[in-house]
Amino acid sequence: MTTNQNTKFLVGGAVIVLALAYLIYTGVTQSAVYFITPSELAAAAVAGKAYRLGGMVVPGSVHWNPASLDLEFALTDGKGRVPVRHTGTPPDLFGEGRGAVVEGSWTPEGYFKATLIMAKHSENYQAPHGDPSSAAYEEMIRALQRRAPR
Amino acid sequence: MRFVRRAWILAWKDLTIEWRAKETLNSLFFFALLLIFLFQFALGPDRERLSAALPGLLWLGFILSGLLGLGRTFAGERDNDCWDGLRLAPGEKSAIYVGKLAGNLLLMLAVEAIFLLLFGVFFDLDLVAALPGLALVVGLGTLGLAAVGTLFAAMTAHVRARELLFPVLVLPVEVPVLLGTVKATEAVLLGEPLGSVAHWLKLLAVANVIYLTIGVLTFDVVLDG
Amino acid sequence: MWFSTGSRRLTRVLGWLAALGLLAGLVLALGVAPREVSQGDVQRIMYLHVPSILTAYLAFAIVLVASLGYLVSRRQAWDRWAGSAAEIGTLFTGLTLASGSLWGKPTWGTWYLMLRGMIDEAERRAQFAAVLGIVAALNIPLVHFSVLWWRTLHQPPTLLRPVPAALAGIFRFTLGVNWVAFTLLFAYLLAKRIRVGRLSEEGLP
Amino acid sequence: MTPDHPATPEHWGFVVAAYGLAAIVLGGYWRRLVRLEREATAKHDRRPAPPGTATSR
Repeated sequence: MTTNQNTKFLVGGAVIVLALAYLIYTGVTQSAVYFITPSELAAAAVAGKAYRLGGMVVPGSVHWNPASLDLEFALTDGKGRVPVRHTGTPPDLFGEGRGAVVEGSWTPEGYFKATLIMAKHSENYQAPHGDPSSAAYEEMIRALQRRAPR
Repeated sequence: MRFVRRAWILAWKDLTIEWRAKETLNSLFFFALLLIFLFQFALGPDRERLSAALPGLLWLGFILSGLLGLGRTFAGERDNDCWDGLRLAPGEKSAIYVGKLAGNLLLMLAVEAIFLLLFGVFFDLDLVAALPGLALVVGLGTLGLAAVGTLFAAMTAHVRARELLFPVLVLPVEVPVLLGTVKATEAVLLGEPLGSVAHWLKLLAVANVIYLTIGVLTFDVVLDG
Repeated sequence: MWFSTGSRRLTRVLGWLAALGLLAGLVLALGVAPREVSQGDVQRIMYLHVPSILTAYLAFAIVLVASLGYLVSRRQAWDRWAGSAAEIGTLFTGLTLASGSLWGKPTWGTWYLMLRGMIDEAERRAQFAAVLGIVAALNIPLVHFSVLWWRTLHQPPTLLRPVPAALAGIFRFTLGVNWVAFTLLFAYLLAKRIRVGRLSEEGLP
Repeated sequence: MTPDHPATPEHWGFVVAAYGLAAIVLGGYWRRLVRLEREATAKHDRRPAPPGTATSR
């Protein structure tokens, strides 16, 4: 071990420790889930294009046929409303008045065909019951974008 | 400066050999073409399923072709009995690592560019719009793959069953790189801003810094073995 | 190195302490600790799961240090430490496989041992294992965050999430006792494994 | 797991299975170590130790 090599190892070790410390810092302060809102989709929907869409499941809009596994519901952010269709069983935490993020594409027939439904459970974004103000929806969208800390 | 020059000489040597024979590049090109046909057969004509699986497939192609190329990093030196030439080369041994890494990186990026082009044509991708983001993600991911691959290629060069051992060693290490690049590629292809995958880009950058540092620090040990 | 023949008694004491600790931990985990409200009795697996993974992390930290030690000093004893710790660390990660939520972590110990198995010459095996040990150990935080982020978007398994928020006193105490017991068990097994390696003299497989 | 899911016997089965498996794995490894140690000690003691083997290199 020459002094030259010692310096090399010291500098290298410091670089690695700093990089890992930065990663752990970043990991603790997590970033958001990205999706577009129903009103953003309604403003500029391109048929056939893939999107990730997030919003609240409109109460009373869910129709599920357990025989054919056809699921229909609508997502809203208070301003826009997008009809969504999906084939499959809804996830556990999926429900009316709760937040959901769906992946899929906008169809020429005028509905969103979801290939994946992600429902998140948190007390923070219960449905803005009886309060259709846009502020309440904005709060819910923000809660939905937040990554659940583990 | 001498370090950079040494690394450059080695990379230049490897690239010149490759340019004259085009051995690796040709076979990897056909391999890419073959993979694309296989993907299409395996997934059928269902466009939606294809578009959902696309980022994963793209990286599967990069990884498979990358592993083939990386495994041959030291094939020339080994087969032509030039290994001692590498070992006895004067100066910092890590210059050899950096040179080999640079050569691998250029070759892999070339193959990936062809791969992307074929993907764009076959699966009807809007590559132009996604290109800046895609270049960043692919560059970060490829560096992570090449940094570990070059180090492990030297390590397995003289081990029996190296063709088997090499991918078995590289792939588990690459789990974070793979998850990050697939997720980031997905976001870029969906037209999302890069900010939405900033945490993945940070992870990839940190991974690259760590892999490169370990490679530079331990390469002389690996070369002596 | 430290565990010479003279310290066999110390190893034995360590073994008894570990056994006592495990017994106490088991009684606390299955009997004393109350049923967790939101997850039910299945949460009791956490007292096994969390100490196992923490012990495995300790093992891999030892692999990292021992690998560095080998590269610097080239003493075979360091290699024995690295190989022994990796073997037992893999064992402990294997325990968490049963609850199945930490995939990706147990794999690396397996292939580290696989590389060791494939190289016959002792010195080269030690050198390569040291490099691999360093790469793999430093990769663990990267794997951790990537798997975590990957899963937070795709529904995480509801089962066996850590108890949310402030862990109540008795839960924390039970977890602590089990953690200490597992660490003692690890130290005992490691001492024994290193002794076996030194006695059989042909190094580690 | 939401609070409205009561603990069912299957949950206890799961817990017992996990602890049982751990006991089998750790116990098996321990017994293997003990056996290897006995064999190695026997072999070690049988032949006269060549100079320098007692201390590690």
